[in-house]
Amino acid sequence: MAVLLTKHSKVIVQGITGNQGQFHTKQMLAYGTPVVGGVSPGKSGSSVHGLPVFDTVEAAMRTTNADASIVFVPAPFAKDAAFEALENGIKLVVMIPEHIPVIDSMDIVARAQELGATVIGPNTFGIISPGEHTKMGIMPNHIYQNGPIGVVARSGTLSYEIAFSLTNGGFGQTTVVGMGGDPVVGQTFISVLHHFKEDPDTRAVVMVGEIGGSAEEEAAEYLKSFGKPVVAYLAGRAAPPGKRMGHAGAIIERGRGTLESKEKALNQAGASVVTMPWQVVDALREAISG
Amino acid sequence: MAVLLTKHSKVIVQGITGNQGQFHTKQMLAYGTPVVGGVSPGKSGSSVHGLPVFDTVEAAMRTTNADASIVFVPAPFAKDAAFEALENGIKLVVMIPEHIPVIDSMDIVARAQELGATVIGPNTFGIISPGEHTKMGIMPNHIYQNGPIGVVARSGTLSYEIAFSLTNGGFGQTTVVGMGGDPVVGQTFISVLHHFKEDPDTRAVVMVGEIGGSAEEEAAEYLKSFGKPVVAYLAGRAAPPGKRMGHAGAIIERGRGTLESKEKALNQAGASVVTMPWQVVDALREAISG
Amino acid sequence: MKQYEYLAKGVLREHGIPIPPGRLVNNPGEAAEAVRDIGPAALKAQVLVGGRGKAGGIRFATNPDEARGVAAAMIGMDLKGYTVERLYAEGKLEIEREFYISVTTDRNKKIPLVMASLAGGVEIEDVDDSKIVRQWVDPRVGVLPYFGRELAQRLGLEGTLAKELADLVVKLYAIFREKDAELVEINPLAVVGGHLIAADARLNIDDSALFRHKTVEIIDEGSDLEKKVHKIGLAYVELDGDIAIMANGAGMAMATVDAIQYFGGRPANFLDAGGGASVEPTAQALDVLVSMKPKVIFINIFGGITRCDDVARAILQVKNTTGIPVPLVVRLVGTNEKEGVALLEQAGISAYSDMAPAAQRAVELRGGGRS
Amino acid sequence: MKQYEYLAKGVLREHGIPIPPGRLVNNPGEAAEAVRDIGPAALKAQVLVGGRGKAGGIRFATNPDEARGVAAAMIGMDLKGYTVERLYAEGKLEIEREFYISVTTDRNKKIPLVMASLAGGVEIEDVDDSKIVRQWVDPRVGVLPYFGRELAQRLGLEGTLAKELADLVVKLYAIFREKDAELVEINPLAVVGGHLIAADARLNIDDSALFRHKTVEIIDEGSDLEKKVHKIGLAYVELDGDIAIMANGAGMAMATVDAIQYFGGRPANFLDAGGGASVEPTAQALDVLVSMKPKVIFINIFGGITRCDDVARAILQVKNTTGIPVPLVVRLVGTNEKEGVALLEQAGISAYSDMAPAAQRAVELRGGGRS
Repeated sequence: MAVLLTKHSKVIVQGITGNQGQFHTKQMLAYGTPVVGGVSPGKSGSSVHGLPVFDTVEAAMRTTNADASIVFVPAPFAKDAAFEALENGIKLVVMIPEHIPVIDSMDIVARAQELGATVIGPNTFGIISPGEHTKMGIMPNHIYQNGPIGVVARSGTLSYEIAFSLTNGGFGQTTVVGMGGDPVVGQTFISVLHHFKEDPDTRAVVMVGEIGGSAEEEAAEYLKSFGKPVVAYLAGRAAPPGKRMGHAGAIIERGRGTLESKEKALNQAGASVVTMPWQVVDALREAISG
Repeated sequence: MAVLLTKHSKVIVQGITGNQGQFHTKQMLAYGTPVVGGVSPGKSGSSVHGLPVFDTVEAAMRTTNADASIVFVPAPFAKDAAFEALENGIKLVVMIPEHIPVIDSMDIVARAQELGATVIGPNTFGIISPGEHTKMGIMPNHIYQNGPIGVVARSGTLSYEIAFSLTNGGFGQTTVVGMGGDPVVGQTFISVLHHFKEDPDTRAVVMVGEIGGSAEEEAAEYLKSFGKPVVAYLAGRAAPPGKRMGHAGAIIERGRGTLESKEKALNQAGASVVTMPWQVVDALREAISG
Repeated sequence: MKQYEYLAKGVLREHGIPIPPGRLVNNPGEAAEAVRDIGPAALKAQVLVGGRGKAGGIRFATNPDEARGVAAAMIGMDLKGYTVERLYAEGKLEIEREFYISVTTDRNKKIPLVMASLAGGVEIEDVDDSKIVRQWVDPRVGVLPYFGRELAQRLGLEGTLAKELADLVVKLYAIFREKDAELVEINPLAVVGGHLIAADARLNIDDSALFRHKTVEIIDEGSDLEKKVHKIGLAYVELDGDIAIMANGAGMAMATVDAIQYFGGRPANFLDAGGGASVEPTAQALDVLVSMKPKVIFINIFGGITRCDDVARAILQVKNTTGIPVPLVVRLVGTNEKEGVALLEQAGISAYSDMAPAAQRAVELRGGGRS
Repeated sequence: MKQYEYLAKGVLREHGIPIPPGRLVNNPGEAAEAVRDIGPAALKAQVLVGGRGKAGGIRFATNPDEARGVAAAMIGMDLKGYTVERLYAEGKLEIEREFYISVTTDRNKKIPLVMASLAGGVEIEDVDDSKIVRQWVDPRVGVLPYFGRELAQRLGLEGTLAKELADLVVKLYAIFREKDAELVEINPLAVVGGHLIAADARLNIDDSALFRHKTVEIIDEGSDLEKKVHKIGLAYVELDGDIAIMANGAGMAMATVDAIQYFGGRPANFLDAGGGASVEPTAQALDVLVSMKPKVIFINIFGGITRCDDVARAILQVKNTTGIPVPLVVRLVGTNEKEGVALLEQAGISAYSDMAPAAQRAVELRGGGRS
């Protein structure tokens, strides 16, 4: 099984005719994702990789009964696209673009909560459920494998690194969820952990965090009643305060968001905290057997 | 029994230190209304008719556990007052002021729906439940009497006229609800009728409507499954198109909102429609016996 | 409150909605100058009445001299009872198609409503309902471009026009919110050279919201008499009968007008003396009724907040100063009824306690009767 | 992006928040003129660093001559690594009390946060938590005056100050929304003559929202090297070590920096070459690394969207043009790994497939080691 995304989803791609949209639609189809169509204003009637293109989400849903959408439109148009999906009843929206204004993200997330919809991202690599052969995102297809580990990460490439080492270490994944590197994103560690807690197939979880904010500290509180082994790896140990480490969210500001307090909180909550990404597999092996 | 407002309500008065606020607080107390306090920014510590005055609704609620509020502040500040009540958890808000911008009313009503709160008005005389000795509004105290008739009206003085003739004709009232004379108000005939339908003590209903909008036509549709006798009287028979008859909502615009279509719809729905206010009592007597 | 076309156009321009080149002209000289700058133009009377075109309120001029002549003929002319004081000179358009779009408030749904049609250029009431697309706005969400794309799709628009419409409806809704509009309408929304342009526009501002729009010029559209009563702060509508009416509360005033008509009389006016009127404005309003020289005056009061003795005092004040030279019928019940009735009786005025016989009596005194 | 104080103050003024009289001055003459008009004034260096006052960036002048002298001394001075180019001359205030207020985004709650304190005038981090009042904003509701009254009540303010604070917070939130602010802060929010006035202000605009604020001047606060890489469109942070680093993706770049430190090396920089970087920008970024004259260059790539052969091509391009005169360690796995590794091997560069030994090797080549 998997969390949030299964092979029963019906996925549309907003911005399907753009370079990114086309490329990743192809990758998603290759992986097995049930993509049913795409949206690109002014391009209705055309097709991308055999999928019908619509002018609006409304039209796409009428024809395809889609219930999930992945958004590839440029950041200035992302709020419009997200609301178009949400207002038309889409229940899972994956927001790939980076550089979406934080105020737009707040509006999107608040509205999604109101409508009982799930937003993943923005500035995320997406979500992938290897056992379901289904992904909504931009992650490479070949590094994942079906198995009992849930992964939740803030960062994309770093999560690839870890997912690949898990796969090579014999630990397949139920679902890998990218929260996104922005200050305001739809998911929290807690909301994703909660799904993993409920999922009987997920035996343990790997958290991939980083400096900035206090999402890890908040998650630590939740972990006390989580009941499954957790390995945590956090990036940004060597980062100086006041500097953004690529992600808009990865910044130690006014003394907040340091790795020290995060690791301390996670340790106290019983998570196995490792220092370097290549230590995750051994720690996981120990946590599960222990 | 009564609908929406009972003696168990705990009422605060927003704008209690103003002329209107003071006068009607006295009247409400005289009627028996459980008024527990008032709000008037900058006036905390003072008292009005023995009731404590607070700077904020928050403070008032902390001390009094109020769950209902009647708003007397001037129209430009009404949105602020309504949101203060709603955001602090007040579940029944009666908005007396007229001349509140329609856009403000839309925002208030939309937010109340979201929060599951009831807004009565704006531009209303309020609501009164004679059997409960409780009122939130500006209606005269002496014209009402406990009994089996529900009254729902758009207009104030006209509803007094009719309530008084009901009382004199031997028909007391469960609750009299003023919807308000503005284009956008919190209640519809339907929402109030629904409460009367559920109330076992309400045996029949008098609707007092007027030209403008199509609230009466919509109500007619609902009446088909209402199951209790209804007498309807509507004002504005002689009104020329394009002219506001006092209420911002009472206007025949672009051929819509005429009395003709309203009366026709209500007649077809089985209501007993009378032409003049003094005919209501006889029609009601007939409707109940028939 | 309706806004003149030139003001409505100005608001559209500020929000980036394309409008034809145009300017306000106050005299024939300015009209000539405008046509010299703009080229062939329509000269449009700036009056707040519908059907302006058919009534001769829109004329064309191809050169400055012609403009001077046309403007001279138009300025000062009477248009459906309004004197034309200013014109709006606007570049003539080669219109290919005429659409319609507006934002208003849906009273039943209590949210804003966008209406659009490809059959524009005529009053929207004259457009077949099947040709009108309605789309409602969630005020908590507002109008984002996708809303406009969905609208364009429902209308069957494609390509550039669909894109421009989607853009335009976002701006139109922004105007609706920012200006507290009751109505913002573009009709016709013209297609010129394959692009959308607002050929005519209406903007009505919510009277209750004028406190937020201090720079908006207050225009009372009423007759002189109506303006006079509005200045007292009361609601007043002139009707064409001869029985003058005063009542307290809008509903009561409407019912009173209805009652006079019911008994065969012809009401001269609607006057809401207010839900809690005091002596002075009531007396002022009564003065206005007297000045109308009606055949009868009917005062119908159900005292709630309004005190009957205050109303009686107002009547006596007018009686003792201006005088009331026509038959007066008074119905007076409710708060302080006894005091009020006593005051009137001292002055030889007897008051009714029921509305029906009072209204009937007023009609009888007129010398009419149910026909 | 941080805004200069004079710009932040301008935004406050536009929104009706009281600020002291002030103006921007570019030279001693203008400073003299400003003090002539305003009276005794503070001359404040317009630089984007904190603790400006303590570093000598705020000085006072009571008359024009003094102002000329002070300005001459300040303009061109170095303030924590920044050259002072402009001053803001601002009327001196007789401050009675100093408060603090700001609006930011609460990342965890995902909604705006208003923080206020009666203990202002110092950095908010230095204020005891018990003296800070926090109130969150529902973005669907916004900030209405009652929000400010509740805030004032929590702070224990009464009377005029409570009223002014309630009014101010509405405006401050409007700025936060309209300007896409990350932070809008008034500190100190001064009490002068019993009224609130914004004595100093900070406004940081969300970089991602700059497309909505076309008139905002883009200021890159970075070092020259940082600015150079930012212009290529990549994220770059200068660190103080000697092992230059390039990785793809922010998380990987952070982890790479961490790994170098883990093995006892000192990273010279953070460089995210992007999630799907193509040959040209990768080569440009590598050029910058070479220009830093580090002891070692470490390239750490996990190819997802990034293609390993593209990275290899970029390396070879730089090697064959600028040249890479220092030891180079490459770790290359993922998409098109074989092609990339083959290309590098042809040029005599061997690539690692695991991150740990690669990082360790880079540190070894530096000649350091875990200490």
